[in-house]
Amino acid sequence: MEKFITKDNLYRLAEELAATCRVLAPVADCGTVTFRRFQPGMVLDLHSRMAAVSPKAATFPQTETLLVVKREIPEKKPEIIETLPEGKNVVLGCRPCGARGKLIFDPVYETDKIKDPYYLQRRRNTVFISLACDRPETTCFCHSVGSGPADPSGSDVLLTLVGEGYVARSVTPEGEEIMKLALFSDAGDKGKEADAKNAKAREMMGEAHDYASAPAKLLARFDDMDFWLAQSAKCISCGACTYMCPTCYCFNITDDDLGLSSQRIRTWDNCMSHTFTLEGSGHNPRSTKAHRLKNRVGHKFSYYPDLHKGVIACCGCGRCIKQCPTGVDIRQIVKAAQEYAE
Amino acid sequence: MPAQDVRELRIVGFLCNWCSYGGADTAGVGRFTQPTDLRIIRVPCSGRIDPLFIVRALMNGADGVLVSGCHPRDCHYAEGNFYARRRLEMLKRFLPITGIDERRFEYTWVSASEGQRWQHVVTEFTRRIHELGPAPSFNPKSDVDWNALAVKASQGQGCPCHGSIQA
Amino acid sequence: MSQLDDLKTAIKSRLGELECVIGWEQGYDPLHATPLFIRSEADLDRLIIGPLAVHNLATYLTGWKGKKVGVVVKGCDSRSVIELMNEKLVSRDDVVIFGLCCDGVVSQRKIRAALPADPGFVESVEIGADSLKVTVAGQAATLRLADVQADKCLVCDTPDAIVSDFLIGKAHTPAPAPSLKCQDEFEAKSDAEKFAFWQETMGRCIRCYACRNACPMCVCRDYCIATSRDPLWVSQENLPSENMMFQMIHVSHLAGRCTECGECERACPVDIPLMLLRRYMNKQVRDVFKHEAGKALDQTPPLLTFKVEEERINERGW
Amino acid sequence: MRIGVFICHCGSNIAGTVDCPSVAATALTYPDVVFSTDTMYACSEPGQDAIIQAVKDKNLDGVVVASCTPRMHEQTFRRAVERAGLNRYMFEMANIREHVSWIGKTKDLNTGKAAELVRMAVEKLRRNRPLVAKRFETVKRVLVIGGGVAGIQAALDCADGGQEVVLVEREQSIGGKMAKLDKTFPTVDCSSCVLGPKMVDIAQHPNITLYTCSEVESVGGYVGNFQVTVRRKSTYVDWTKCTGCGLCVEKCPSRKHPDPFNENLCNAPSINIPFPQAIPKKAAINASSCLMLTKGKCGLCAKVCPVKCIDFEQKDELVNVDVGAIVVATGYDLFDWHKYPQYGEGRYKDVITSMQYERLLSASGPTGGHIKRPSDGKEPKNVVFIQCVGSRDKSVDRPYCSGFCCMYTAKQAILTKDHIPDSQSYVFYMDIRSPGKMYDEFTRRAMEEYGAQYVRGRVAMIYPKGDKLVVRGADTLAGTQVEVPADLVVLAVGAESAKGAVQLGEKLRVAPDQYGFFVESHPKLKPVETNTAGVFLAGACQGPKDIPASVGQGSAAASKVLGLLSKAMLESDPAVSRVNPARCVGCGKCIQTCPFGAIKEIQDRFGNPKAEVIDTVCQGCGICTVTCPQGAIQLEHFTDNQILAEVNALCPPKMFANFE
Repeated sequence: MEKFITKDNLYRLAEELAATCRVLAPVADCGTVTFRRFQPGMVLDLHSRMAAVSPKAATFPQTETLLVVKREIPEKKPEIIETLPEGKNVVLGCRPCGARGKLIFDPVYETDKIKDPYYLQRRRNTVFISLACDRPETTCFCHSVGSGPADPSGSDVLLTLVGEGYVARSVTPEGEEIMKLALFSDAGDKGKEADAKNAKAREMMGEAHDYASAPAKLLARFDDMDFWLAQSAKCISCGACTYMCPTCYCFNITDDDLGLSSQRIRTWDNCMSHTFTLEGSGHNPRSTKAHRLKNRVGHKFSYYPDLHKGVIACCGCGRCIKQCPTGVDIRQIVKAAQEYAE
Repeated sequence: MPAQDVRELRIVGFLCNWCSYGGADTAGVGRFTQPTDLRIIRVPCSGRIDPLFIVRALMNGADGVLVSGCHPRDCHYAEGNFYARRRLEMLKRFLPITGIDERRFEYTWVSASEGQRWQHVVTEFTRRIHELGPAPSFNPKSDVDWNALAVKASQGQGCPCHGSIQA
Repeated sequence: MSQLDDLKTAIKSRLGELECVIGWEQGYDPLHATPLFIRSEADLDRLIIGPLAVHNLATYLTGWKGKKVGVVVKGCDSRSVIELMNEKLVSRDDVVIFGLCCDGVVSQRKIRAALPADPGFVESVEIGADSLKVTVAGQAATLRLADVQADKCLVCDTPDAIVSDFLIGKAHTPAPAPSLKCQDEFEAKSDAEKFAFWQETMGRCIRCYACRNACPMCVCRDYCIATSRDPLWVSQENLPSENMMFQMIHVSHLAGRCTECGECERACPVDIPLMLLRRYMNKQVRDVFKHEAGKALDQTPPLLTFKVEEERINERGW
Repeated sequence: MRIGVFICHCGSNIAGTVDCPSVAATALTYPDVVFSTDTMYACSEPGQDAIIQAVKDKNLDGVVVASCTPRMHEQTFRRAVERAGLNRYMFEMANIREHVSWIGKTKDLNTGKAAELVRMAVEKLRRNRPLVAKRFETVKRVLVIGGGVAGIQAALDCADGGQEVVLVEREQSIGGKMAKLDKTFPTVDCSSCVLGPKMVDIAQHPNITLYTCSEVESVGGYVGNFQVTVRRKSTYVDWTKCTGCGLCVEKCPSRKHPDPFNENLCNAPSINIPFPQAIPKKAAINASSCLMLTKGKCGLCAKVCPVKCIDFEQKDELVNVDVGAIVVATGYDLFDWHKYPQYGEGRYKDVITSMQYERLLSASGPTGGHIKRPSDGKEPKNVVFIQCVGSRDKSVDRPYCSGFCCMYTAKQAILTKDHIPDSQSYVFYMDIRSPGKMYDEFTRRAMEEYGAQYVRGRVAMIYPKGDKLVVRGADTLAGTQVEVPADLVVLAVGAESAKGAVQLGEKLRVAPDQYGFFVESHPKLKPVETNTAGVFLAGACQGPKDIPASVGQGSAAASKVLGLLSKAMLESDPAVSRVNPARCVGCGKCIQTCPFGAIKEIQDRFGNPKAEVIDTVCQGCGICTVTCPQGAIQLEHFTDNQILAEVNALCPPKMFANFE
């Protein structure tokens, strides 16, 4: 289905959806752009730039309470309450890359053996209305990881800015449902304009880098610590890259014991942190940032693809590059491995 | 004491074992009536009191935190309260930037013999906290509170440094 | 010879005896620099200095403990090196300091605010004597360096490296502003306003610890009490209170040690103005202890010592 | 964990304003609490037995008692849980008496508060772990500082108890103030006759090493293992040779400097033996007045000395002694009365101190025991005594009563009459303080049998009239002004802390009070202990005392020392700091801030610097724990987690499931 929606109507759409679901939309927030729960009256920033934080929180919140334990009297067993996520969510105005992130999650959180109820429930109840990019940022490389500035995969509705509104294209039945609302009008021949725009954006990205050899080449460097020491020299092993990443799906589970009650929470984990692989014995197989960076890059461009039909665990949004305090560039690292002369 | 007529507020006390805890005991032995809001945590020395304990209490929603140790020079461990004095003074002076009313935190020196002084300190501090009323919760209590904040932020209010950027 | 050439010559003269020399090179786009680890003379060609070379490279020094390295520092960065030495975390003998006389660095945030389009779309940058010509999304804009200078530079009284083996460039006579407008404005707000502000910004914090790991004085790193279970100070739950708790840990552990280099705020991926807290704490430290971290060798951080009579702390009368 | 909670009624002390059964019931809902009850007197024998029984029946591994202050009974209950087979540190106490029932009026508020204090104790206990004391050997040697009567008594008792004793005295001879006294109240027996033999015992006792002209230079270590350095000041006489014959004293031509032993009433030779009964009876040279040492000529003493023991080159000597315990008996000094304008500030020769008067009365004194007034050597007929000179007077920062002045004034009035039968004594006093056996009877005798006239009032001024001094004061009983013409005025100066006491206190880590007297552990129950383990107090260094009290305390301190050193091994409190080497980054900040030097830097097997705590030196203050940014060094029993648990119990962190 293809329709048109004016800028004003898009805001109304947000208001309308907000009545029944939790709407996340990009908001210019004290110098940055983050996804915030939409409220009527909120000023949205859809265009100035890509949101600093990815929209993955919609399907994979930074903190998720798995269960709560309440204690009445000792004779009675403590009462355990499982807290599955409720309600519907809409992500409005994310970029295609952000929406695409969850495609990396799916094969991990839903396998024949393991089905993560928390993730799947959110996944099921979340609709992505994303906005095609009209020009790439210096850190964008979605086209090199099998996607592009107007890639619909992962979105339910894809918007393309045309004049004073957007051409909306439904990608899934859920998207189509939303587009039935009266706020959408007939697209007329604006579709062509949109295609042209999207083509132009793709063209501006230039030639895509070929990561085909990456999995093997990275594996070849696995025991070459000098290589990784050099690559990780400037890394300060914080979590900016992983926490901003739409595709990083690692989590940590901790219990907060509050005595009379306690909760088990699942939180984003960060493979660049020392504690990520710290063992109870005090031993840490990834004791240095070099080990950890090797794992992060290796996981995205080698181990994951090997497990999942060659799919690179990266959507090319470039947040990890742009938000890195010291400008560690994952593209350079993979390239260095690919071009490494044996 | 008016403090007792109204609902109790949450006041946490950190007292060194040798002087102030003893002072509180002395006040008890002397039957010096005090408001009941205060709950005392006993530590060996005011030098053991990490300012972050106080922050933790405030972050958890304590309405007031009272710290007391030996008078300077009288520390059982010779130097503990000298370190404590610097640490606590820094915290007290720092609180205003966080928007937490620094009057919610007080530190003082009470010796084991100063039962009456302890009664006075507790009574005065409790009165002060009741005047200030319950402390606001740092975690917005409901979605509504969240939303109000978020809307304000989206309109570029609140932040001085980046305010210009929203324009 | 230009300052850069002098620097290169100086580095050449010592490179042989050093594991590496830490400087800057151009990063992923013309507007961003990134740290450079010079191991051979060939690397020297990539070396840059100037307004875009923002990183405080002292942050890396503790990571090279035991090895002899060189580091290029601006005046502000040199304070961090000094403080590290004063706390015996870095040995003077292990570091060759290439000190710069610094004309100030940019704030990427201010640049973003000043440009017609987001700097993400930058195409080219020309650095002039006192201006920056940036072409972004097809539109060219000329920014006066003075307008986009980092806040710390506006109040900087140590533009030239305080301690160094080589001091490169011509010395300045600093004329720092007495205070920062944004700081004064914020401090003037009511408790309620400040409280609400931190609630909101801490609601945005994702606790990636970039602020901590970018901080040259945060030497606990892997053993920070904010990420340990024993002791367990902070819940992993991403609540404003827990995020604020972490920031309070950071501030209190830096009391009397913070050299106000601004790396924490620069590193924050969601632009939380952390320096509001740092500057305020530093002001208290100045007022009470007349102490400024890293301004001189052989100082003791004020919270690691005491005076029997404290001139500026009044005894608590009741 | 299985925790048992016991809520004590303390008769009605707690139960009166706290609903103990309901507190016990609430406690049952607390985590890990499997047993909870209220009891009438937890500290009583049946009370303790009940706890022990419960531990066994319910197989508890932790106990919380809510009763009085831990400062009172923590040890009692720790021993009880130990008897029950638990580690003594698996116990916590909630103070619901001093901090609740005795200070709060409203029962329901008290009950709620008590329940929360129990909650805190439970949360802390859940994080306690068994701690085992380190055992260490003790040095069987005692240091006694000060050779006055208290120090002498302590030294003798310790030595008789079989311990080696090192007695350090600042002056040339032991004996202290008592050696200067003529007679002692209330028996009016000869002071040196009672003290003399004890002094001789010191000199002859095989277990006692005596260092006079010596001071404590530094003190290190801890109970059972103190390292002390003593500075032996040079006397320019080789005491190993000196026989105390006194030939040099007779021949010494330089006799210009006042004699301190005689309170400067007369001059002393530059080489001197202070008094006939001096112990040790050895000569010493006063460097400031000796012609040889000041001008380089004379040396007569060296010539006449039959054993050639004079050594003008002699230097101070530092002696190191290891001791297991220390007795401080540094005594007191006399108030400097010149601060008072009304007594002439020293303008009138015939205004003297009570101690100077003792010397005038003493047969071994400058006047051979004949009372002659300093100005003209005349025998005084009217003698005026003024009491409370530097006692009970805020204006000179001496608000306390020196205790013994009333008594020695009465004694001196009596002795005056004995020496000069036709004399008349007047005593200006504030109150007569004469508690103690035969004391009040003694003062009465002074008035009734010896006719001393007691005038209740302060003296306003003293002025000369002819060869007399007129003492003008108030008679508050008669409500009149009185003027008494006096031949001699004796000021009953009060006691103040000995010079250098504060400095010595710093070396010993014993806090002085605001007047410089050392503070005891507990004013009633631990009068000779200090807050520093292994250091004890005797005599007037703890506060003004008369002879019997000082001797009593000397013996008390000695008995404490003997008790301490009779143990083969001592146990150190295991609640000390511990380093987690995995977290320690070796920054050394803890080492920098530890007041006791209890943390040292070591290297792990990779050569990384790490901190390490010396258990027996650590006093458990926890300064290091706060200093360490990584929380790598934790004070056992007061760890971050334990204190945080108490905080969280009081103010539970808000759980708020957020979506953003």
